[in-house]
Amino acid sequence: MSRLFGIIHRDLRLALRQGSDSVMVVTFFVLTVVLFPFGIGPEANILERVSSGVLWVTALLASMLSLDRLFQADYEDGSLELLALTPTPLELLVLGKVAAHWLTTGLPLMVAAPVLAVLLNMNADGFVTLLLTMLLGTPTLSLIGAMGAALVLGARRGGVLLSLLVLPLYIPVLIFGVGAIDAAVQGLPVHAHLLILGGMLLAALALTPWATAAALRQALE
Amino acid sequence: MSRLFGIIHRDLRLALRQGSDSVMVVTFFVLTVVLFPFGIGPEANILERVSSGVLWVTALLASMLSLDRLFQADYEDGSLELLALTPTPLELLVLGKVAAHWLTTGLPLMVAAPVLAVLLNMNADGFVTLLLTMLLGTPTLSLIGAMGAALVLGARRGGVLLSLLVLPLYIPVLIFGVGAIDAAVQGLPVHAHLLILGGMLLAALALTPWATAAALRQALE
Amino acid sequence: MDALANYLHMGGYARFVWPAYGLAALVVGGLLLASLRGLKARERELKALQDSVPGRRGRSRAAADTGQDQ
Amino acid sequence: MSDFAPNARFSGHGLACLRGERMVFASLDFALDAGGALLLLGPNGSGKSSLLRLLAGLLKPAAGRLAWNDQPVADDREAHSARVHYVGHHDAVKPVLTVWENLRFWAGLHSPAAGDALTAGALERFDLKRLAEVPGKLLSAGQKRRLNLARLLAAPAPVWLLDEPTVALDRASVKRLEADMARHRAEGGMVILSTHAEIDLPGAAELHLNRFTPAAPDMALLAGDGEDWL
Amino acid sequence: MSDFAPNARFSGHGLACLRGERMVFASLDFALDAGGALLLLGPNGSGKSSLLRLLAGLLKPAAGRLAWNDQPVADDREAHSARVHYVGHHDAVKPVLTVWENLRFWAGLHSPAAGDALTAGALERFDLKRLAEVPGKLLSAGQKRRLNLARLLAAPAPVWLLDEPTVALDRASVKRLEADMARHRAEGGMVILSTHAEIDLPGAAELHLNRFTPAAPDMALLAGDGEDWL
Amino acid sequence: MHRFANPARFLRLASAILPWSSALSALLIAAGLYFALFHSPADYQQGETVRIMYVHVPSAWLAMACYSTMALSSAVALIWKHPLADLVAKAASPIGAAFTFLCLVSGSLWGRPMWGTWWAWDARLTSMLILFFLYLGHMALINAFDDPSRGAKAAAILALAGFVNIPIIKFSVDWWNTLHQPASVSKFGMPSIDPAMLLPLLLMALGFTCFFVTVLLIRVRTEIIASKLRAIRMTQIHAVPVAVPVAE
Ligand code: HEM
Ligand SMILES: Nc1ncnc2c1ncn2[C@@H]1O[C@H](COP(=O)(O)OP(=O)(O)OP(=O)(O)O)[C@@H](O)[C@H]1O
Ligand SMILES: Nc1ncnc2c1ncn2[C@@H]1O[C@H](COP(=O)(O)OP(=O)(O)OP(=O)(O)O)[C@@H](O)[C@H]1O
Ligand SMILES: [Mg+2]
Ligand SMILES: [Mg+2]
Repeated sequence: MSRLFGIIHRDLRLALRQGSDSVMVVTFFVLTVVLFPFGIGPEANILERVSSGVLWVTALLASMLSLDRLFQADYEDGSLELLALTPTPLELLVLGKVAAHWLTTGLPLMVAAPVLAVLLNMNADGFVTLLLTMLLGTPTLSLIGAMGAALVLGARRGGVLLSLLVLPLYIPVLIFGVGAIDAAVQGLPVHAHLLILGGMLLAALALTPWATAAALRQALE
Repeated sequence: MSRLFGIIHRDLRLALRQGSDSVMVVTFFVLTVVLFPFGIGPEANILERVSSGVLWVTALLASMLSLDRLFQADYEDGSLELLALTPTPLELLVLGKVAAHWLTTGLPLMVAAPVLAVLLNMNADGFVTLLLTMLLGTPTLSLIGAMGAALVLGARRGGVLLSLLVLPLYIPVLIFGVGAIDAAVQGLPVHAHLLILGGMLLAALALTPWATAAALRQALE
Repeated sequence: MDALANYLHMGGYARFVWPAYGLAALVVGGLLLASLRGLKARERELKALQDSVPGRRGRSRAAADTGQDQ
Repeated sequence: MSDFAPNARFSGHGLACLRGERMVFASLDFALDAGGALLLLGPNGSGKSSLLRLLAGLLKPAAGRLAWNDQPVADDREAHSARVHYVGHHDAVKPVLTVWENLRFWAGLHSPAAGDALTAGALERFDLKRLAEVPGKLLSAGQKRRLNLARLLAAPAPVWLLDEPTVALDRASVKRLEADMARHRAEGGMVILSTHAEIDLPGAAELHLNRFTPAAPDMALLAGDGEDWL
Repeated sequence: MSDFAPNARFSGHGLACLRGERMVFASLDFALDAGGALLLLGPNGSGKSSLLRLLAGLLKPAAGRLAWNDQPVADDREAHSARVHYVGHHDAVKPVLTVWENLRFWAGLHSPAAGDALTAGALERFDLKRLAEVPGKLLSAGQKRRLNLARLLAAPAPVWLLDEPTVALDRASVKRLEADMARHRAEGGMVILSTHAEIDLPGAAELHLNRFTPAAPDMALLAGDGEDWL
Repeated sequence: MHRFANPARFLRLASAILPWSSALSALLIAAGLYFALFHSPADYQQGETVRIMYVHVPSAWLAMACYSTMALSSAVALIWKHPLADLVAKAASPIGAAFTFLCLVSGSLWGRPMWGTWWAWDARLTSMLILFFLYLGHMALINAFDDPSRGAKAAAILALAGFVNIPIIKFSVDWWNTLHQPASVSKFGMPSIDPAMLLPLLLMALGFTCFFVTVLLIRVRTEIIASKLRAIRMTQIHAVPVAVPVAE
C-alpha cells in the first residue's frame, strides 16, 4: 500500500514539476472546445444541440492523447525496468500510475467541463449529469488507455496504433455519456445510463491492470 | 540544396518506416471526424451545418499534435546536436524538416478531407474551396507549429505556456479557412479569404524558420 | 422466364438480398485466393533462398544430427 | 535479511536466450555461492546484457531454468525481485526530481526497510551528498551513473547485477565501487558484472560469452531444413 | 582538404563555462597544432563534457574566445562546424534506419565529399559491414557506439571531439579506435578526448579540469557563495 | 519442451486434413446455398429478406468462433509458449475480420428493410463493430514491431483482453432490450425456428466452419514458412553459422 502511494506521489510530483500532462490536457480540452464556436459559428441553438457531443468527443481525445506517453518516458529512461523489478506486483504499480494520471488529467477535465458547457450553451439541467458521467467515464478511459499505451510501447506507429486500439473501446463510454446528458436535458431518467457507465468502470478496474502489467512485462523483454 | 533534400529524404524515410506521423495524423483525423456523428447524432442537416468547422478544427488539432514531437526524437537521441553541428545553416534544416513533415501529414490530411466532407454531408460546392484552403493553410500551421515545438524543447517547464502562445496564431487560419468554405457553400466569392491565407503562409515562411532555429540552438546549450 | 425474373426480384427485396450473397461470395473467394497466393509466394521465396545459399542444406542437416546427441 | 544467508546459492542450468528470433546463447550454466562473484566477458553483441536481464527476470529464458537455493526462481518472481538489484545501461534518473528524491523513491519501492538514513548513507558513500538537492537534469554522466549505483546501498539486496557499471565513472569512483563490492561480498552478497574495462573483483569466476554460439537442436523450428517441414 | 593543413592551429583563451548558473571552469587556455592531441581528465562533474560541447560550438563560452589559425571561431560558425566531428554521450542512431542509412545520412550532411565508398570503408573499419542492413534498434550498446564513431571516417574533418569514446567498446574495438586516431593525427588531424579509462594517445597533452575551480571574482554573483557547491 | 515443438507433425496433420476439409466445405456450402435459395420458405413477417439470414447468422457465429479460437491460442501461447499457437492467432485474425465485416454488412442490408435503418447504436451492433475494430487492431499490432515475437505477445494480450466482448455480443440481446433478434436457433433446448429454415442455416454454418479450418491451415503453413525465411535471413545477416555447435 505504501508503495502504491509512493508511486502516486512520485508521478504527481513529476507531473506538477514538468507540468506537461495535466496542463496540456486541460489546455487542449479548453482550446478545442473554444475553437468550436469559431468553426461552427456562434448560433446558440446549434451550439446547444451539439454541446454534449463536442464535450465528450473532446474529453475522449484529450484523454487518449495524454495517455500516449503514460509509460513512454519511464520506458525510455529505464525506470520501467526498475519498476518491473521491484518486489511489488506490477499490477499495483499500474493502478498507481493510472490513479496519478487521472488525478492530473481526468480531474482537471471534470472541473473544466461545466465551465465549457456554459460556453457551449448547454441546458443547465444537464450539468449535474455531465459531471456524473465524467466522474464515472474518465477513469474508465484512463484505465483502457493505459492498456493501449502499454501494448504499443516500442511499436512502430505507436501513436496511430494506440488510437486504433483504444478509440473503439472508448465508443461505449462516449455513447452512454452523451446519452445520459441528452436524457437529462430532455427530463428523462438517467439511472440506466449511469449504471452502465459504472459497470464499465468496475469491469475496467478489474481487468485492465492485469492486461497492462502483462503488456509492460513483454515490452521489457 | 542537396543537404536540404538529404534531410527531407531522411525524414520521409523515417516517417514511412515508423509511420508514426503521417498515418497517425490521418487516422486521428478520420477517427475524430467519425466520432462526431456518434456524439452529435446522425442528423444530416446538423452535420452539414457543422461540417466545415469540424473539419478545420480537427485538422488544426491533428497538425498541432503531430508537430508537438517534431524535434523531440532528434533531441533525445542526440541527432539534433549533430544537425546543429553540420556546416549547413540550421534555418535550412528546419525548413527541410517542416517540408518533410508537411508532405507526410499536411498532404494526407488534404487528401482525406474531401472524403470526410462527404461523410459529414458537406455541400459539394465547398469541396474545391476546402482543398484550396487546406493547401494554403496546412503549411502555415506546420511552420507555426514547428516554432512552438522548438520553443517547447528549450524551456521544459514553460513549454506548455509557450505552446499556449503559439496556438492563438492558429486561430486566424481557422477563421479564414472556415469562412472561405462557408462563403463558397453560399455562392459568395472566396478570393479575399484565400488571399489572406496566402499572405499568412508567406509571412510564416519568411519569419518562423529564424525563430525556430534560434529556439533550437538555445535548447542545445 | 417470368418465374426466374420473379425469383430474382426476391419479393421486392432484391437490392438487399443479392448484395448480401454477392459480398459473401467475394469474402469467401477472396480469402481463399489471398491465402493461397500468400502460401505460393512464401514457398517460392524459400526455394529461391535455399538455392542461393549452397551448402546450407548439408550444414544444417549435419547440425541437426549433432544436435540430437548433445 | 535472510537472503544474505551464508549458504545461499544462485544458479542457472541450460539457459538459452532468444532475441529477435536469434539465439544469442544456449546451454549456459553457472552457479554462484554467497560471497561469490561472476565476471561476464565477451565482445560487443555477445549477449552479456541479455544474460543480465535474464538473471534479473526481465527476460524469460527460452530454455533452461534459474534457481535460488535450488528453488526455481520462476515460482516466486516477487521474492526474486526483492533479492536482486539490476543496474543497466539506462540510469532511470528523472530530470525534474532532485538527487535525493530520485534515490529515495527507488529505495522505498524496493524495500520498506530502506529509510532516510540508508538513503543518506548511500549518497554519502557515492559522493553525492552535496548534490542532494540538485535536479537530475543538471548531473553529468558520471554523477547520474553514481546516483544509479547508490540504489545498491540504499536498499540492501543480496544479488547485484551490474551491466558495465564503471562506464562514465572517474577513477576514484571506480575504486569506491570496488570497495563496496568487496564489502557486499564479505557480508554474503553476490555480484554478477559485465565489463570491457579493467575491474578489481578478487576471486571472481569468469564467463566468456563468445564461446556460446547458437547451438543447433533447439533451432529446429526456426531454421530446420525444408523437408522436415513440408 | 585545406583544413588538414600542417600549420593549422586550434586554440582557446580565457574560456569560461556557465552551466545552470554555476561556473564550471574559468580562464582555461589551450592550444593544439595539426597532429596534436589533448586528453581531458578530471573527476565526474568537472566539466569535460561541457568543454567539448563548447569546443564544438554547441555551448557559447561565458567568457574568452576560441580561434582557428588565430581567426575567432565565432566569426564563421559554419566553417567551424565543417571542421569538427563531435561524438557525445548520445549515439544519434535512428532505430528504424539501417546501419548503412544511419551512417550515410550523417556523412552526406557533414560533407558533400563523403560518398558511398567512404561510408563503406568506415563501416568496414569498425567491423560493422555485416550489420549494414540491420536496423538500428537491434544493435547492442557497443555496436551503436561503433556506428557513431564510424562517422569520423565516413566524412573527414580535422578536429575530432570525443566524449568518452571507449564507453561500451570491447577491447578489440578500442585498439582499432586508437589506431584510427594515430592515423588521423599522422594526416594532420587533431584529437580532443575525454576519458576515465586507459587510452593510448601517444604524445597527448593533458588538461586536468579539476584544477579549475570557480575562482574568478566577477563570477561570485552567479556562482553563489560556492560553499554549497564545492 | 514444446517451446521448440517440431512443426513437422503439425504439417503432416494439416496435409492430411486439408483435402477433406476443403472438399467438405465446398459440398456443405453448395448444399446450403441450394436449400437457402430454392428450398426454404419466405418468412411470414420478413418475406424474402429472411434469406439474408443464411449468410448473416453463420458469418456472425464464425466471427465469434474465430475470435474465441484466437483468444484460446493466445492463452496457449502466453502460458505454454507453444510457438504454433502464436502462428494460429496470427493466421486467424484476417479471417475473423472478413467474416465480421460480412456479418456487419449483411446485417445492415437486412436492417434497412426490417428496421428502416442501416445502422443503430444498439448494444449488439455496437459490440459487433467493436469486434471488427479489435480484429483490425490485432492485425496492426502484430505487424507493428520489428521483432515478430514481440508483436505476437502484444497481440496475444490484446486478444485475451478483448475476449470480454464476446459474451457481450452473445448476451447483449438478453441484457438490454434491443432492436436485434434474440437467440432463436442457438437457444438451449428446442430451437424455436422452422426446420425448413434450420436445415440450410446449419448446412451453411457447418460449411463456413470447414472453410475456416481450410483457410486457417493454409495460413498457418504460410506463417511457418515465413518464420523459417526470417530465421535464414537473420543468420545471413549476423553471419552466425546457425547450426555449427562449437566444440568446447
Ligand atoms: C448491422 C447489423 C447487425 C449486426 C451487427 C448483427 C449481429 C448479429 C450477431 C453477432 C448474431 C449472432 C448472435 C448469436 O449467435 O447469439 C446475429 C444473429 C442473428 N441476427 Fe443479426 N445483426 C444485425 C442485423 C440483423 C437484422 C437486421 C436482423 C433481422 C431483422 C438480424 C437477425 C438475426 C437473427 C435472426 C440472428 C440469429 C439469432 C439466433 O438464433 O441466435 N440481425 N446477428
Ligand atoms: N531488443 C533486442 N531485440 C533483438 N535483438 C537484440 C535486442 N537487443 C540486443 N539484441 C541483439 O542481441 C545480441 C546480444 O546483445 P547484448 O546487448 O546482450 O550484447 P552485449 O554483450 O551486452 O554487447 P555490448 O558489449 O555491446 O553491450 C546482439 O547481437 C544484439 O544485436
Ligand atoms: N544541462 C546542464 N545544465 C546545467 N548544468 C549542467 C548541465 N549539464 C551538466 N551540468 C553541470 O555542469 C557540471 C559539469 O558537467 P559535465 O557534464 O561537463 O561534467 P563531466 O566532466 O563531463 O563529468 P562526467 O565525467 O561525469 O561525464 C556538472 O557539475 C553538472 O552538474
Ligand atoms: Mg551490453
Ligand atoms: Mg561527461
